[in-house]
Amino acid sequence: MAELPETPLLDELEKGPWPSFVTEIKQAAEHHEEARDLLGQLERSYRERIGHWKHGGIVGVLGYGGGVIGRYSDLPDDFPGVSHFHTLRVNQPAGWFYTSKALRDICDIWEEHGSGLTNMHGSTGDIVLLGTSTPELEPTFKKLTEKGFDLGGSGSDVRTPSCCVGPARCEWACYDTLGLTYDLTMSYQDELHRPMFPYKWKFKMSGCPNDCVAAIARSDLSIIGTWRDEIVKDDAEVRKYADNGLDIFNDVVLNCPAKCMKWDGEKLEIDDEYCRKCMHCINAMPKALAPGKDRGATILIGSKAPIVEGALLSSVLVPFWKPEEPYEDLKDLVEAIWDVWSEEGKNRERVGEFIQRVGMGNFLEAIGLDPEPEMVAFPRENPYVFYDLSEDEDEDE
Amino acid sequence: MAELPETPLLDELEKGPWPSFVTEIKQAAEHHEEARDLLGQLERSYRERIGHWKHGGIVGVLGYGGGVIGRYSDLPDDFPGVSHFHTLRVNQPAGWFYTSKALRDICDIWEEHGSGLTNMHGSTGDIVLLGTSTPELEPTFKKLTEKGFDLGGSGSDVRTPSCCVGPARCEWACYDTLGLTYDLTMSYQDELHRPMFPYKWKFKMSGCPNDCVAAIARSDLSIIGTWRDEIVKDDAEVRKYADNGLDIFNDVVLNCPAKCMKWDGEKLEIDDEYCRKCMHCINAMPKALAPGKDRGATILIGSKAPIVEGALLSSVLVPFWKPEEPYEDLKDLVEAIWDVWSEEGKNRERVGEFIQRVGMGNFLEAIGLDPEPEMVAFPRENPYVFYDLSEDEDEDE
Amino acid sequence: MAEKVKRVTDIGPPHHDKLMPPICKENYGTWKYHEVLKPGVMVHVGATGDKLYTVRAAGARLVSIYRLRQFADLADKYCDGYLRFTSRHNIEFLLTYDANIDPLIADLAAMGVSVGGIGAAITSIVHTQGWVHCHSAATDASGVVKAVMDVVHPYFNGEKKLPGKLRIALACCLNMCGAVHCSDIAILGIHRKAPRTDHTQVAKICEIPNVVSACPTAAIRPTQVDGTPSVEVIEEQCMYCANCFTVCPSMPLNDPENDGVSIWVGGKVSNARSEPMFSKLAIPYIPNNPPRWPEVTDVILKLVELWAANAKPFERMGEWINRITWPKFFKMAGIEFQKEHIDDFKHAGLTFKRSTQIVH
Amino acid sequence: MAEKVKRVTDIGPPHHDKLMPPICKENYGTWKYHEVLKPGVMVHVGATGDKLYTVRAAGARLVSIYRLRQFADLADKYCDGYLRFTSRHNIEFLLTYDANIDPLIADLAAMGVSVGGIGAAITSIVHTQGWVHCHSAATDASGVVKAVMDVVHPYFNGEKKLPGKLRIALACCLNMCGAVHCSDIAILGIHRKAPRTDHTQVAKICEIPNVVSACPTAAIRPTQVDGTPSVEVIEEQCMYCANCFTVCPSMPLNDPENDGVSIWVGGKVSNARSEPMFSKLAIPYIPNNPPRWPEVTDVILKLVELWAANAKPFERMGEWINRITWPKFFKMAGIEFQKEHIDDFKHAGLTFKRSTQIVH
Ligand code: SRM
Ligand code: SRM
Ligand code: SRM
Ligand code: SRM
Ligand code: SF4
Ligand code: SF4
Ligand code: SF4
Ligand code: SF4
Ligand code: SF4
Ligand code: SF4
Ligand code: SF4
Ligand code: SF4
Repeated sequence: MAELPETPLLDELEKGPWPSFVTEIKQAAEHHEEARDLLGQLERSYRERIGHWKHGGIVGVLGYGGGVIGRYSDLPDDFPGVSHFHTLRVNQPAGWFYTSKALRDICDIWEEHGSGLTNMHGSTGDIVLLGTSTPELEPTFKKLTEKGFDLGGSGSDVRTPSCCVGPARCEWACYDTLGLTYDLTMSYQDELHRPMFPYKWKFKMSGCPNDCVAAIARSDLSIIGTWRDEIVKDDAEVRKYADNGLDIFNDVVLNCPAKCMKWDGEKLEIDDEYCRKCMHCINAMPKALAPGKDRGATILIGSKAPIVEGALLSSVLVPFWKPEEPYEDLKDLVEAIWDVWSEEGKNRERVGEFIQRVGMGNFLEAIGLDPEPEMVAFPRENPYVFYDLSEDEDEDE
Repeated sequence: MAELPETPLLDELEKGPWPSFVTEIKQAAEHHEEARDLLGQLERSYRERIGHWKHGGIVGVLGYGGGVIGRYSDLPDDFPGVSHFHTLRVNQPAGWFYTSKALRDICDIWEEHGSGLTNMHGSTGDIVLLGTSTPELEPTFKKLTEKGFDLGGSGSDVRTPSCCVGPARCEWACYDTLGLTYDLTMSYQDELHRPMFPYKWKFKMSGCPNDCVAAIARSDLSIIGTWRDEIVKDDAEVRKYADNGLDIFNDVVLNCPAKCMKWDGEKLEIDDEYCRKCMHCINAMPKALAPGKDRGATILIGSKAPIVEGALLSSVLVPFWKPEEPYEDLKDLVEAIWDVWSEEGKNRERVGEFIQRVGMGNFLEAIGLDPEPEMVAFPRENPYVFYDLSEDEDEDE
Repeated sequence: MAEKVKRVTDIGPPHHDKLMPPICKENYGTWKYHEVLKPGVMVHVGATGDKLYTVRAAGARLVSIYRLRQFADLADKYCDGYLRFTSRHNIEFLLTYDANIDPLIADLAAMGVSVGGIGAAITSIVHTQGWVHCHSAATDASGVVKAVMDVVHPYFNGEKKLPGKLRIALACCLNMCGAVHCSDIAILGIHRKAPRTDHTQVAKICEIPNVVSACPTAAIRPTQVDGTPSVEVIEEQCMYCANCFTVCPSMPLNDPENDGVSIWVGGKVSNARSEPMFSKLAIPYIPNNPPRWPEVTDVILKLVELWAANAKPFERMGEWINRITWPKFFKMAGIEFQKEHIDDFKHAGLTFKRSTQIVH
Repeated sequence: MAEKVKRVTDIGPPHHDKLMPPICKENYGTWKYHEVLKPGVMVHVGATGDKLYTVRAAGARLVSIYRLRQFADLADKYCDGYLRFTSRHNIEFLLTYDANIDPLIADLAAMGVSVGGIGAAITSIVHTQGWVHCHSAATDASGVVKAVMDVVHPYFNGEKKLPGKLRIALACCLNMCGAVHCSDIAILGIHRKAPRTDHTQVAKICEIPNVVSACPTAAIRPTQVDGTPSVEVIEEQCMYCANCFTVCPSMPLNDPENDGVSIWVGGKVSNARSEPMFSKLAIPYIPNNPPRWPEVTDVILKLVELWAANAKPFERMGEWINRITWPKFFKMAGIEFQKEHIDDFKHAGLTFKRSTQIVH
């Protein structure tokens, strides 16, 4: 291999306590021309303060419409190692669990076929294999499937669903986030690999309202655990927290958004009838409090980044859902939504934008859900109501 | 006079403890044909569940473009007394103060020239003289001016400014609401009487953030008293409130939106640096607390009812203004706004809608005010920023 | 022109100084505090110890000059001739001698006028013209107001207690002259059928471009009917705001079968505790049922009682609902949640529930 | 077609059951509670008393396979071969034997990898590709992230304490792949010049109607240039979102002089206490200053310190600012408020201050 290029600017980023991506690239550059030329081109970007990638072309593996992001250098003569520098998105295991063996499998494949660089993980959640050339795509894919891995999504398809660690390691998981994630990923392999929608579709699963995968902010369907009975409370443990210095009144009671708690210095009272299941009191006292026993999830719809109509947070679609394998009710709902959105959605219109355009009431009618007050933060403030007189007449009969 | 018509439906509204407008109309009907036929037509409306007025025509007094609302019955043959039934809007005295003499002056004029019916007052604040015929308009106007009264606004003009009772009877008035109201009314007589704007313009003045004339909800320019130093506090009186049963912690401290108060059962502490001047603690303990001594007003702009673009609340334009006669700074501001809005506003576009259409930043530039963080509840959430590179270059120099 | 010169114009209203009791002038801007003495009666105390007693009497707002003269008489008898009206159309007698309070109240009672509305109470209803004077009205104003005030009267005169102030307002059409958009409880007259266009008249009386641009939902298009220019209303896009009618008399919407009122809750104006809030839709439609609108008075009384029983001290209707959440309010009030409750106008997306904070 | 049949496709990922440590399977869904033992180390306790220790190691996210193999070795050495990654790209070693904790941490330290990020701490920065892989980037991602994490490192490894969690995210362009729109502090790459249209290419490579409709502000119009169909950008209406570039490579915006980053604050995702919130604009523009973006790291450190010094326990950045109000925040942070801070997009009116509740 040729020597590493001079990178005085990037070298600055090897200093300091945080792990350095420059060190990582250099490590890979010892063995991979792609990584070496990436280093060179990146130094150039740092000097010129501009990226040196061309707008991606369409590349991929046979029969799949997504999963590979095509990328080409605009300085191919200077940096031939990155003249092609495509990325493969690979479905991560639910909860990002690995054995050392599985991890090594991936490393071995990528040592042979790519730059030796990865993102663990991409911000959708995939294993991102960073940079290879077109001829390497099929062989990489073949090796991946041999080891039990498959590609993720890109383009107007379902993206790899992702979830929080949930019941595997968290006492607050209100449903099986990993199980549902795996099930949806397997059920929608076709939709994942073969773009068929107006735009992308993301599923994210969090086990409780803490929402440790940021589902409410970045998934078209956000399934977030919750409960509907009383918080489980151990009074003795509450007192221990107080004894150990937790200021229960100021830091817990006053932070309750429902203002439904009382603390007299001895006993904590929670008026569960008004509790909003926000998690705060439980977060503050994990040994003393826990979500109730009647657990399930809230299903929310429509979050996304700003392009085109502005960023959205997901909003409530099903206030409380009891997840039960094989989740047929959820899949019926999802498919009803996909039908309507595929039929009526505009090109590059995410489902959240679609709902805003057609109106939530109309959308609910189209997918066959009844309006519920939990779907809105508050009822309309403007008097511009479309009255459906036919209904009134029905009632009169 | 003819007998009163049969009004079996309206008669029902003479029952019950609240003063009855039907009784009022009957009282007037004893002496006024207009009132008698109003009674008849109204009974008909009650029977048929529909109003019987035609879309108003343009009537008025000489040289004025507003102040009279033309109104004609659509049943003139049945109810000739209301075939014309125009209303005069009359500037109320600031704070709605009257001597018995002034009140009788108005009664006498309206006994001679109208239906004998009034609204004390209309919801903009005017004295509303309810119902007369076209030939009576000039004579009524003449008599009114003889007694020192003048017409209010209607159409695309300034409407009669109105204000809370303020310093005349309220300990919380942070500026002279009545003085400013009178001054603005007098300064803008021309704009009040001769429509010249894209649409109507309302001024409302409240002496403190309790906003007893609902200025923030229904005036294009809302001037609401406030202060910027410490709340004046009498600790002994605070303790008396506690002794007399006020739950200072729950009902005062916990209701403070700034969460800037402390109560240890003995002494109330207020961290004025964070106080939002909401008035709540003062309202709860008027003998113990009072607005600070550095008093003035916040100027807000743009509230209105829903037509066309949806209802608006006024929003902050000048966070803190020191009102000083003759209020030239305020008038300069108002006139700058009128210039821009008259020039660029669309027909029937209230100033609040206008600002939303052109953008607050552009509006501020046009009227020559600097942006201040108090003008927004929070800065923008979307990244769709129009960067003004010329400024940057200025800074670089 | 000669005529014009002689006429007195642009004189504005009389200066308030001439109409204000001397005690107000003397203590102008230096009042110290006030206390509520009993329902409808309060005292303001000045820096020098001066005391001004206010007796607030129920105002019907639509008053005859004969009634006004009675008030003037009472002012002369008890208040040196001074009185005022409030921003919500009540009458305030301004007394300096406290012994006059009870006789005044007795005289008012004899006239059928009660006192109240001060402090944590219901005061009179800000409202509009209705069938008494306006061409736009989808309901009457004064009649509904009278019927409602009759049922909530114990909350006006202090017979029954409340946690805080509660403001009711009524507007007889979407123009909302009663500014009902920020009231604890609002009653709003509504149409529910698209305008009936008189195609023979439109071009004659109205400016077609103005009519087209008046429509908030772009439901109006220029068209030709029998060779005459007119406008066409796309009925599915019309939400009956009547703004077209405001600019064009040939497009009336009034309709006895389908007009009625809607009920809105949770708005406020003051900046105390919480910021001002708009009212929100509670009940999309109640038919007009004159003379006493029993369905309306029932539901309002129920809402007042629900709030009174559940709110904390000082908590306004909207503050209470925000604390318990809207779904809980719908359940407690027994109101069915319908498609109409979901906003679908310009900023609708911002009303969607973007959180899992739900009271299950 | 024969080819296609032979290929294995649509198999999805390996099932997590095969990759999870036995203790996780045995206690699946029955964990009782957890405790933070020290910075970067926590224990989860199961119903039966089982204990699972987690050591969280700093993740650069852009990692080479050589580093991954080192992690695999450590997992073999201390964790029976089990490890996981977090939703914010850290590495979690899953131990059942507490005596292994300190040796593991020592080995990590020797590799230059610190542990931390658990509890009231700053954890790693969710971010994107930047100049490493994306054609759209207005700034680099990994470099800025490394520079920022270096300065806030004492808040990662527990040397310095914080009132609550603080999440930083970075996206290198308005596509916001880092989903920075709900972060306590967000760093967002921005362009500031309208696209440079290559008129000879547009019609060849792009679909003009798609290009026109891609623009959120309707700044793009179809046109003809030298007889070829192309598009015209009305520069005053362009806010540089690059959405046109996404659908049409002939409209690049990258520009070394004018690209840079903006800083946003006060967003959150969790439903704890307050509902999820969007981040808001704090600093409209900081030029790209590689390799270490000192202006960016300075301001972020300052914001973190300001919040740390003033927030109450548990109070996230946005919750703290909401309590003290935004104007106060601008004052305390010494940030000049400019026109850019005022929203002028679709729902702008709802961001105006519609109350007198002001901290003067
Ligand atoms: C690789 C990744 C960033 C990363 O470094 O982690 C990424 C990279 C790109 N994203 Fe993304 N997005 C990635 C996660 C996201 C996320 C976060 C998420 O999924 O949780 C978002 C925000 C959430 C959302 O979906 O709204 C996101 C919102 C976008 C958007 C804006 C979509 C919108 O509706 O607003 C675009 C633009 C587009 O689709 O044309 C985009 C487009 C792109 C493209 C394909 C560029 C383009 O214009 O076509 C980027 C390719 C970069 C490259 O060269 O590799 N990317 N993108 C992430 C995927 C890795 C993975 O599969 O795990
Ligand atoms: C008389 C009065 C109602 C009352 O009974 O008190 C009234 C009556 C009318 N208003 Fe009003 N408005 C009255 C106060 C208001 C208020 C309240 C206020 O001023 O505080 C508002 C809401 C605040 C605002 O200005 O937005 C109000 C908002 C409207 C609107 C909607 C304006 C908008 O921008 O949304 C219209 C429609 C229009 O202007 O075409 C309107 C139009 C009308 C018209 C002229 C009807 C029309 O379509 O042309 C009504 C004449 C009724 C009649 O026959 O007498 N009126 N109008 C009030 C004036 C009395 C007075 O001068 O004191
Ligand atoms: C007389 C009047 C002003 C005027 O110039 O006419 C007035 C007078 C007073 N108001 Fe008011 N307010 C008056 C309309 C209003 C309005 C406007 C409205 O209702 O349309 C508001 C805003 C209502 C809203 O928020 O929707 C208003 C919100 C307040 C508040 C804040 C209440 C709250 O907690 O939100 C206070 C403070 C309090 O009551 O503790 C207040 C307090 C007061 C005090 C105590 C001020 C004082 O120290 O003198 C006065 C008598 C108390 C009372 O009525 O309870 N006044 N007050 C108005 C009487 C109307 C009536 O006949 O009932
Ligand atoms: C490991 C991880 C889930 C995963 O599947 O990977 C995780 C794990 C835990 N989270 Fe989380 N959270 C994880 C990302 C998140 C995210 C997502 C994000 O940051 O993008 C959030 C939402 C952040 C936001 O609101 O912007 C998140 C918001 C929380 C909260 C709510 C904090 C708050 O007060 O707002 C808690 C409760 C707490 O900390 O008291 C929590 C609590 C926890 C607990 C204590 C749950 C438990 O009992 O096991 C876990 C360890 C504590 C810790 O890190 O402090 N976790 N947590 C993620 C670790 C990321 C990292 O490497 O640092
Ligand atoms: S979202 Fe809830 S269940 Fe999932 S890891 Fe976070 S705290 Fe645990
Ligand atoms: S979970 Fe949240 S809303 Fe429920 S009691 Fe605890 S702090 Fe209050
Ligand atoms: S607004 Fe303030 S100053 Fe005016 S009357 Fe009401 S409480 Fe007094
Ligand atoms: S005026 Fe309002 S914000 Fe200020 S201390 Fe009193 S209650 Fe708090
Ligand atoms: S609210 Fe409508 S109907 Fe009532 S007075 Fe105003 S314009 Fe007329
Ligand atoms: S009533 Fe309103 S929505 Fe209907 S056509 Fe007329 S202006 Fe348009
Ligand atoms: S945020 Fe923009 S520049 Fe960064 S990876 Fe995503 S699309 Fe590319
Ligand atoms: S950069 Fe955005 S705003 Fe500018 S022309 Fe392109 S799409 Fe429109």
